[in-house]
Amino acid sequence: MSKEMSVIVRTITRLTYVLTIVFGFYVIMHGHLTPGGGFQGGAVVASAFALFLVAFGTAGLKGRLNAHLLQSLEEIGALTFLALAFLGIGTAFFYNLLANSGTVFGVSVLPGPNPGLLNSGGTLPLMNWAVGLKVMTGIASILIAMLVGSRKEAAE
Amino acid sequence: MNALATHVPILVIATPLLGAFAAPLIAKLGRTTRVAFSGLIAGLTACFAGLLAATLYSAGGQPIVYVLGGRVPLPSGLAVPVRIMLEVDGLSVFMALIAALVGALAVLYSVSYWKERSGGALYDSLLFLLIAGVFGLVLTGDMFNFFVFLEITSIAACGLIGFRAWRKRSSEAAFKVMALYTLAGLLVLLAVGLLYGQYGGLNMAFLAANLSGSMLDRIALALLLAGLAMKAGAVPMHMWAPEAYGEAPAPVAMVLVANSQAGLYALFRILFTLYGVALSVTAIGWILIVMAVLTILVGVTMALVQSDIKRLIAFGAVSQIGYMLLAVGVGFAVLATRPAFGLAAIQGGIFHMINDVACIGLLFLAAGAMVRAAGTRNLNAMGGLAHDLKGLTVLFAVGAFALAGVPPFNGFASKLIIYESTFRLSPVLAIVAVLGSIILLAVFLRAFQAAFLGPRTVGEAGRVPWTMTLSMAVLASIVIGFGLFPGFFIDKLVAPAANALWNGQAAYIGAVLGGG
Amino acid sequence: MKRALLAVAFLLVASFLLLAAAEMRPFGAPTSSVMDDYFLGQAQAEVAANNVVTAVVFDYRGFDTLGEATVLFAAVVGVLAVFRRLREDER
Amino acid sequence: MTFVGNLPFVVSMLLVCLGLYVLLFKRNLIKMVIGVSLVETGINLFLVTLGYRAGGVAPIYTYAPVGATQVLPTPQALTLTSIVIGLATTALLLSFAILIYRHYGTLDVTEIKELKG
Repeated sequence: MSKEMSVIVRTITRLTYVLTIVFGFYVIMHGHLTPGGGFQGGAVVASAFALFLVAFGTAGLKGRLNAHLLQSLEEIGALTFLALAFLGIGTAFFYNLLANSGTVFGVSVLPGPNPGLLNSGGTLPLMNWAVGLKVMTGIASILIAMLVGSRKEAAE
Repeated sequence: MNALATHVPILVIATPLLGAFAAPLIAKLGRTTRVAFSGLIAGLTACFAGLLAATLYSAGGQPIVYVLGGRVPLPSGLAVPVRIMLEVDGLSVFMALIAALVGALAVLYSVSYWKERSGGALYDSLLFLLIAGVFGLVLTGDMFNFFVFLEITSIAACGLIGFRAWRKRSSEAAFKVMALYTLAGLLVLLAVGLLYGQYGGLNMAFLAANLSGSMLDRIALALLLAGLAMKAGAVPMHMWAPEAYGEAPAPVAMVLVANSQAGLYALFRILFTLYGVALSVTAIGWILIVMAVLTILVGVTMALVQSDIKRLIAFGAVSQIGYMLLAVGVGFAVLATRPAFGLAAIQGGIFHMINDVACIGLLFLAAGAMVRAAGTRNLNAMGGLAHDLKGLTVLFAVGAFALAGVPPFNGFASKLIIYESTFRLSPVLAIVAVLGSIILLAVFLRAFQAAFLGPRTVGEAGRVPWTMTLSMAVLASIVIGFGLFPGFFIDKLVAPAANALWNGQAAYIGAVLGGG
Repeated sequence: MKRALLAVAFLLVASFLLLAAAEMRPFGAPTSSVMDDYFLGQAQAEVAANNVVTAVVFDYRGFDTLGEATVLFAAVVGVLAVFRRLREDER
Repeated sequence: MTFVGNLPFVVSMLLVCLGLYVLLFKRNLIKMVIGVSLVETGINLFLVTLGYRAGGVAPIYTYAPVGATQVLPTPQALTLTSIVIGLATTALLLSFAILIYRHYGTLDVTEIKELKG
């Protein structure tokens, strides 16, 4: 699938993949308020990337992205997640230090159904971002590696 | 210092994880930095594991509970633990020490072993993931968390088994092992789901306190038994083991032995701590014993006909899993009446774990050096290695004799306890165990003769680098030390672990739920 | 022979699983929900998150999520490792 | 012991059995991966059905109906975790299938030496 697909697929992809990415980021950002979270949003972004790869092939990346660059980003996501977990080590590993602290992401919420506040949840939104970055880059690098790997086989 | 001792259970797991996440980034700074970083992480992990053991033993062997993300095990007024916990008792710490030893030596050995190969950073990363997974398996006190770590070890192990992608057999073995490991993990997950559906909790201590022995509990036990026996490589679910040990790079094969033992550990934990005497222990004990006898016999007979040195050792490793299962199965079968030989059998089985990892590990590492020197894995094509590789010859001989249970090495020390205690339940079992050892001795004498004696075939080119020799020497000193002073080590290391199984259930539950 | 053996094992496992499903408590009526009611009641006060599932995933059972992220990381490293560029002498 | 009241459990177990059947009796590597995937899906379904409370809504307070029963959140968290784990295993299995195809030019198990057993 290294070749481009037909003009219909390419046009539709150009129209939709940016929207899909935006929606994925929305899901990550509102993970502590609405259905979804880092994993789901990251998977949505990765699916946009998969669509792009199907439509344009690896040639469409123009050498700007490769599996190893994406994997480095994934490591940064994983390290951030680990660091956030270490943040609460004063009490215990994974202790939610920022929740109800009044600082960043530290607003308390009222019990019961309510519209929700973006600035709540303590370390949860940060972890959502870390995991979101990890999942989107991780799946993307798997996709590229497998595409390149199966193409090499075809060339032999 | 005090704060460090409080948090040391999580640090043991988090340090290799940090190493795994950071290894490919660090590797961009050059090879020297990468090696130094790996050494640092491996050393730090071993130190933390040692500190954990010191903390536990100085507290008199009472289980340590570490609550992730909270201060106390139970929120006030609640009878169910809501957070994930690590629970460390004598047996967990014993397994953690094995994992720390194996992990540190595998990293040390890999420095030279993997020097001429591609993908060093990815290899380091996967190795650390495997080690972190084994630590997680043995330290966690939560059923679902256990499943997660089971999958970490499976995926990291299969990545390493398939690492030599240019070999046809590597990718085949990796596919097969991955499919079977995944199936094992899914059986465990299904059992966890069944238990959660009944009791609304996932904590092992909570489940142990509440299990009623209903039909569903028994189905869950059957699923767990099947899944974990598959993970440990016991017959009839052993078909992945020779492929995995044979195709994995030598140091990884050694870590995989510890990984299989972690599966065995989980089996014991679930039988003794989770279910305990709520079951008909005699029936389950005899199922274990039958599986163990089959494992011993199949392992040694298959080892007889191998001509590939690594597969030969792999079948030896399978048979040793049988010895541990046999001893602990005997201990479980008599759990209701608790005669003294039951505890002795469990001690023998647990002592055999560390002895097995030492001598099988030594043999795998030696085989790695032999294959590297001779350029072939076929025993018929090898020969005369003793002319140029005198140190390696001695090391291989030590490992082989220890594995076959020849005095004064450590294999004899633990197998003697196993023979004596299983004899008390049924003489047939002891006879099978002795027979297995004798066949194993024959197997390794033949292998030794084929590989080391005879006319010279390799020159100075096959010299073993010092890091490889050093890691083998450490294992050999353990083999000899544990063989010469078994009483000391049984007293210090094995007895707390065996007691945790034999009569530790109440303490394990009490540490989380209070009361006791 | 081998297939017959497999078929017997398969039928055994399948009947076991269906028996388990039939033995379960009725659908829609959990027998014990103390832990989950605690999550539903306390997530907003303790974690300040409206999405209780996210609160469970990242706070109460955060360690599982770290493990899960690790599994994904391991898979990525494994896939990159098997498709890596090999050296000349390794082909 | 009833099959009718427990229909969701029975259906998810049936899915697991189907997956096992594919895994044990099909001779194509890709089909075996599909079998593993099916077993995973069945177990995920089973986990999620465990958490259902009759008449419950999603355990999310944002714009939730006041006073409604909510379903149990833990099984959903467990399912999320096991879905990601399933994705990781499937990716790795498929990579090995690609490698085997590259070596042998076939995906048929009976033609591949090691996997015959």
